[in-house]
Amino acid sequence: MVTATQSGVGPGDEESPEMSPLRFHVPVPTVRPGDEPDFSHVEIPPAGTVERPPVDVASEDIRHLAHTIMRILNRDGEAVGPWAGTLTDEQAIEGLRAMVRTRAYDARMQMAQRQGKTSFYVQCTGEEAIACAQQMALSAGDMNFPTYRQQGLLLTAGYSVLEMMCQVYSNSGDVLRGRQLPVMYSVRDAGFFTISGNLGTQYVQAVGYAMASAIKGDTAIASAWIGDGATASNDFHSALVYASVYRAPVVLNVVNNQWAISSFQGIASGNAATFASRAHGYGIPSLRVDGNDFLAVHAASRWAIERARQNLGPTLIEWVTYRVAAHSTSDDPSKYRPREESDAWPLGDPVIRLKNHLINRGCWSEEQHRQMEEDASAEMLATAKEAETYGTLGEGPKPPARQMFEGVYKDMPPHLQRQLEQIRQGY
Amino acid sequence: MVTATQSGVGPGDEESPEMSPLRFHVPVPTVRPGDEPDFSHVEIPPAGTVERPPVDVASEDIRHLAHTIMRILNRDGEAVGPWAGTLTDEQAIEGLRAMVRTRAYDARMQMAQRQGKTSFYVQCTGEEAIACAQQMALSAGDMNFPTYRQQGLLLTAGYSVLEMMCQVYSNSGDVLRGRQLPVMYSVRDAGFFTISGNLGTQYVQAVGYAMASAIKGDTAIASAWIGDGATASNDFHSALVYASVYRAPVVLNVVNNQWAISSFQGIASGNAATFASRAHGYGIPSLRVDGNDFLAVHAASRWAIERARQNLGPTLIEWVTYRVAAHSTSDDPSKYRPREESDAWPLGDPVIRLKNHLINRGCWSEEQHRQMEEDASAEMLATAKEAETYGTLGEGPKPPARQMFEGVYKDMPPHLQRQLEQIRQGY
Amino acid sequence: MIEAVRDAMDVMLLRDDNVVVFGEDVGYFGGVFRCTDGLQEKYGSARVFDTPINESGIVGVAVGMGAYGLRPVAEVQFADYVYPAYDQLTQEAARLRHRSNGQFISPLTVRMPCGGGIFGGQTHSQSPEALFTHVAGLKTVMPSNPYDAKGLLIASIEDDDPVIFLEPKRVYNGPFDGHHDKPVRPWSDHPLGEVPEGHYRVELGEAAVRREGNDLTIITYGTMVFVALAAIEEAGIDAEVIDLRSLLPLDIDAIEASVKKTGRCVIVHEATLTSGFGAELSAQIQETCFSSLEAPVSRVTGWDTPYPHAQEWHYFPGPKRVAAACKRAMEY
Amino acid sequence: MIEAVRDAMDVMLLRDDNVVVFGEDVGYFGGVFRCTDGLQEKYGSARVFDTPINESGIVGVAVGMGAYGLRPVAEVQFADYVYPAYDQLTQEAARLRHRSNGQFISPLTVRMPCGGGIFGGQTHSQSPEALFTHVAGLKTVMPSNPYDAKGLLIASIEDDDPVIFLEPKRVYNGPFDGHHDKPVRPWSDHPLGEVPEGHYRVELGEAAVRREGNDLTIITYGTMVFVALAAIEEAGIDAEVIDLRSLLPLDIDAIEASVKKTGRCVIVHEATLTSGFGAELSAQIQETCFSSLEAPVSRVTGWDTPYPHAQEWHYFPGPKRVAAACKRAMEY
Ligand SMILES: Cc1ncc(C[n+]2csc(CCOP(=O)(O)OP(=O)(O)O)c2C)c(N)n1
Ligand SMILES: Cc1ncc(C[n+]2csc(CCOP(=O)(O)OP(=O)(O)O)c2C)c(N)n1
Ligand SMILES: [Mg+2]
Ligand SMILES: [Mg+2]
Repeated sequence: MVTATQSGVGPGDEESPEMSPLRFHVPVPTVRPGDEPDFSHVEIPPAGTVERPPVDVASEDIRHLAHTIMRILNRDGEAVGPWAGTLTDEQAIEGLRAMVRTRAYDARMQMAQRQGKTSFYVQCTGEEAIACAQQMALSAGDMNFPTYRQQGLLLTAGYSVLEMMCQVYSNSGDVLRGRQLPVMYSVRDAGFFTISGNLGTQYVQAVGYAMASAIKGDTAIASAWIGDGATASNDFHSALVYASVYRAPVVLNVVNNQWAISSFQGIASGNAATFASRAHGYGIPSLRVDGNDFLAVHAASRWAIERARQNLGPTLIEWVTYRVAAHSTSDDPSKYRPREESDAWPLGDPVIRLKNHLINRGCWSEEQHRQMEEDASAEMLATAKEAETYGTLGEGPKPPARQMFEGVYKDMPPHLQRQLEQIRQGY
Repeated sequence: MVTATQSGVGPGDEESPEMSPLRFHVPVPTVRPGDEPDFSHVEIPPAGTVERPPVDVASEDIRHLAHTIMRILNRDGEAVGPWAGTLTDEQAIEGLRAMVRTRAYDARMQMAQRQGKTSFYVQCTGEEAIACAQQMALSAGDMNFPTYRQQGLLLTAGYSVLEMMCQVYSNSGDVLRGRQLPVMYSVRDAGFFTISGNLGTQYVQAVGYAMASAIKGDTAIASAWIGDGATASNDFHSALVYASVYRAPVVLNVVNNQWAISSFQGIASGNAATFASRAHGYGIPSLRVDGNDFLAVHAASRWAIERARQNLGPTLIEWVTYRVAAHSTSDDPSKYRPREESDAWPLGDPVIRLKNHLINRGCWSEEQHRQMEEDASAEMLATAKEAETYGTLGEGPKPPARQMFEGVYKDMPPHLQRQLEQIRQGY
Repeated sequence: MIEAVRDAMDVMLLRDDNVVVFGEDVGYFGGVFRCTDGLQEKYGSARVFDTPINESGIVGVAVGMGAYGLRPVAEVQFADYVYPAYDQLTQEAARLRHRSNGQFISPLTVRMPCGGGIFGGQTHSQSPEALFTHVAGLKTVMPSNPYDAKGLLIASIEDDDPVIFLEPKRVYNGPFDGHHDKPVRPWSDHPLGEVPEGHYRVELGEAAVRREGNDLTIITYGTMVFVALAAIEEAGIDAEVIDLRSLLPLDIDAIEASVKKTGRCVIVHEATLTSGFGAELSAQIQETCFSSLEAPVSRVTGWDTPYPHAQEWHYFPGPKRVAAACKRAMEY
Repeated sequence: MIEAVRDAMDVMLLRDDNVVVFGEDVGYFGGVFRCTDGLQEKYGSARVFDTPINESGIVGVAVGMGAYGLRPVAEVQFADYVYPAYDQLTQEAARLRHRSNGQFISPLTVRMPCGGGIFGGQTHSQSPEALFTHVAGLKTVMPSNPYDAKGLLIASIEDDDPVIFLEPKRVYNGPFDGHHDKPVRPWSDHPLGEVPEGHYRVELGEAAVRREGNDLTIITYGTMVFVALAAIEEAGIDAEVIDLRSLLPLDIDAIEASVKKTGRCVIVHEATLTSGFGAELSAQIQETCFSSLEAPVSRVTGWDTPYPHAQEWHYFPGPKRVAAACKRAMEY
């Protein structure tokens, strides 16, 4: 064999004085089950203190906005500061209703899963403001690319609760023909893209959708959704790269609800920077916003949407919120975080905060609110009953076996026709 | 089928006044073949003007360093500013020799490819300072995860040129047994990880290597290499996520040589931010450095390496440079950029700049330099002749067919034994 | 089987300082299927830790760690999420030894729950084994029971090459026989549920004959082993049932011996038909046993569709379908 | 064949405003193989453009564009670099229609040069077709000549489902017959090099009989078509040679008819053997033609190793190996 000759400088020239052993670092949350909840590390500026830049601001001029939290509703329920005023009281009441209905829907479907009527359910408790308020800021024709925790988009868009429930039940009325896991809705007409179980993948698809609209010279924009945990996924990066390079008209939402199943957000962020600041390295302007403040969500969404419509390109928004419920019906959060943690969450509950604001405005009352909640519960109960007439996963009529062969391709190719024939013959 | 009921707020509430058609944006370089070269968009601060922070500085306190260019060598060949002084004159002369040998090696192998002695070659012309100076700042035991354009690492580390050439020739002396494409070296003992043809993949592997060293409480660090174009790859993101979360002792090099085959760097960056600033969203400190300034490369590398060794975690460095040669022997750059562009590159040639510095210091002369270049050419010519005695891809002895079956697994499983038997029998 | 898998990691973490275990929710929480429960507490967070949600990164850092000298055992939360890591697995881990001529190796084990039967829909039910058996440099393993799971996992962790370790989640809690409407039988009721303490190996590349028989050979692995056994028992067929355990390396000798004896062969797997691993088995069997075959080698598999939710049990190749295929083979 | 591929895109860009073409170096430069040369100049950079080096993103944005209503034609620079996009292709593009019940579709065509024979080493030589044929929802196509390349590419672009379009780069410039030491014959010398102007389709799922014969059937596709033709000519074997053109959907009728006629079959492909597409072909052939087979169906393929550099022609299944397999089948 060839032997090595030595004619270079070689490594080892540097005898660093600092050759002490390295240490492995793994981020840990401040508290674990049994500990006192502690959110002292979440710095929360007073409402109304963050400036509202013009929509055509340069990314580099608002980098600091990724390191604060934009808030409108103060402790007294007043809407304060330069971002306030994007919604009338009537609109805010409609927003409140959307959140209340979303919560009632969740409660009903969670119960249905516990009763064995379906296999799986995911609640969005505590995060309702984000989807509901952003949907109000979008226009017909725009397309959301949601995760499993954005049911608020559909409820706000006025989509049929009955159809949502039939999807959750995987029954004979399911528009997705029983093919998809519960909560993986797809509603093109309501601007709601078909959800994938694979995290992150759709973030970049939203960018492609927005690019397509721009290529055609249309006006529709896209809104992309991802969780704090899934920002670690590769598709998050490819989305930001493509959005930045082609200045796609897209809103890049990061819902930071502090948890990704059992992993606190530090396992995604390294606790080293905010998710909002991820955008800067791509030259994408970003905001960090109180996700439990309905008015702030609406105002920030509107700002980002306006940027997209005016050909100013993408905006990333980190919504600071908290996942109050379990990850899903398959999860028990008391195994990894203090039970009382959600009560200690300093940004409060989005429904209560908006309710208090409206009461403070004099256009709403506890009585009206109770009524609204009762109406929502009644609506969900009645609709669930109706949905059950189409069957549930456990009982009653179901989508036929044939449905799994339909739609694999536009036209069923010969090999699937053969297999469909085989299943008919009991192969 | 179930029919939709309407009880939400619905999209379309927002009748944005700004519904003019969207436009699709594709970044374009300032010039194309036929145009005058123009680098007026590359802002170059004077040498010596960028501060040198302490190694334990917080990422957020040096964000501005990602938006400037750290330089030591000024126009007069003087080393100026707070970063200067990490190399003695003798060391700088050795560094010069490493660069000159690298260039001579490239010239010889480029010629060999043109003569049909191998299938493929990649030069690093103009970028020699980056690999050569960083290698001088590394220590024995550290591991580089290089791309195909870091041959300077091996030449500086004193690895056998003969073995490098045998690899390029895929001949009977090839330590990689003819399995790999030319220039895809692998030299564990010289701290040079086996190169993959797939861009980006090894960036995150470097992070894993560094994590392993930290897990074991050892002292070795890793150095990861990627090009401007390949920063768009998903592995770039996963590397930064993992490096940030586990504070891995790794240097994350981005060699921004302005081009990725025919695509200018704006197709990767969107022209919207620097590659250095990508690090900020992960809380990783970063520097942007004149990659054609040998002293600056060494000083910045040392700073980053010291951070890694002191358990301060990863550092990202964007090396601003220019790919003077074609992408590879399969490429003709005159198709997509002005022929004279490299002459116009404002950061000059790294060899000439270091030479002038040493002459200015009074420890080097044009004569000595000419001699060094002649020696290097002679060395490469002689070694190439020797390598050819082991064969070339075109002629002479070759690694046997059996070698493709070896090393697929540690022990050859039965199915490969059968196939090896078949090939012996002329199947 | 969950305990067996955990036990294998426990044994290896204790024996070998270079073993590290990581993945999403694997550390403090102990994994969504509890396969790593208690390991972080026992070995510390430098040996057992949570990762970001980035499977490509999980495997990417594992490749780097393996090159350094560690022996990473990575979990992908569901096999359905391995695809982002497909490049790192097939182009990097699988190639490292070959392209560096042994300077660097990839002694990784990548564990992942696979298969359906839990109403997981298209993204919690897949069986991607054939996508790995096509890749030179990878080994692919799928145990069907606790005893094998522990022994194969130990052998995989000790293996100096990258191993894809598929855990059929439907048999995590018992030997599921495809009768989804019947109560689940726990592993404690089954001899293969008995798992010896400490270190033992089940070698990669050795199939197990689960039942000897003369009329026909059923070749299968994972959950389908018990489905096949139930099918022939109910149909009264004297079939030989081979549990492959490892798909690559493949125990073609065991297959050949059995098929030459019985002359008939049915292959059963849960993955989709076209280009599934059954295709390779069928091809090899007719290459090696051509003159012994009295009937075509047939395949009972998942259909060539995404794994549906409501139609789960229509998709799943249950005992009825297996029995019908056996009868067709017998009557050919 | 490069011109034919370009011509197909040109025709479709002109006919359908929704067609967009993109990929790495595809825009201004016209592609590293020049397949898109001149198209950006002709149709503008909103229709034909360069992308960042991120294949996952290329396919990811294509999925979004397709859902919007465009008809994306994306290039992956080498098939060896498709793996980062494997998740987007197999879990997203392939599933969109099914899981949305037709609300959203993925009418993408993803073009990529594949195969070896150009000293590209392990990362510029792979043939990953079998990794796509296992995935429900994808179609997989590989032309062997300019006429088919144009007609199949037009049919693929017009197809409302995602198509993996593999271009065997070794036949870009002529019908390479495996004799690498002989001068290359250009396409202008070959009838299949004649490409009609304008729009025409070669339907997906229809194989072509390249040569009729009686002794044996060779089933193959891509570069290997010409290798197989050369092999039998030199060995004087009267084989029928079937060029599949599309692997999924598969023209099993054409295969069945031929194998039932000849009773013998050799499958030839360049991809590695184990779990290659040849396995599926072999399985289906013995399922459908069992009683007609007079010899085992055999496979001549690349070895189960990474594609080597120096040993390229040992790896490549050249005419000698094909002829030897045919003889073995004849003499069985
Ligand atoms: C690619 C992929 N990897 C892993 C999973 C499993 N998984 C489902 S949800 C989840 C956590 C997601 O957390 P986050 O993104 O923060 O969203 P959240 O649930 O908090 O809304 C994980 C790991 C998956 N669905 N897809
Ligand atoms: C995953 C992958 N995609 C595409 C390629 C083809 N390719 C090889 S080099 C190259 C350009 C790389 O540019 P850059 O990262 O800037 O590095 P440079 O060549 O400038 O050093 C491309 C696209 C590849 N090797 N791997
Ligand atoms: Mg979360
Ligand atoms: Mg470059």
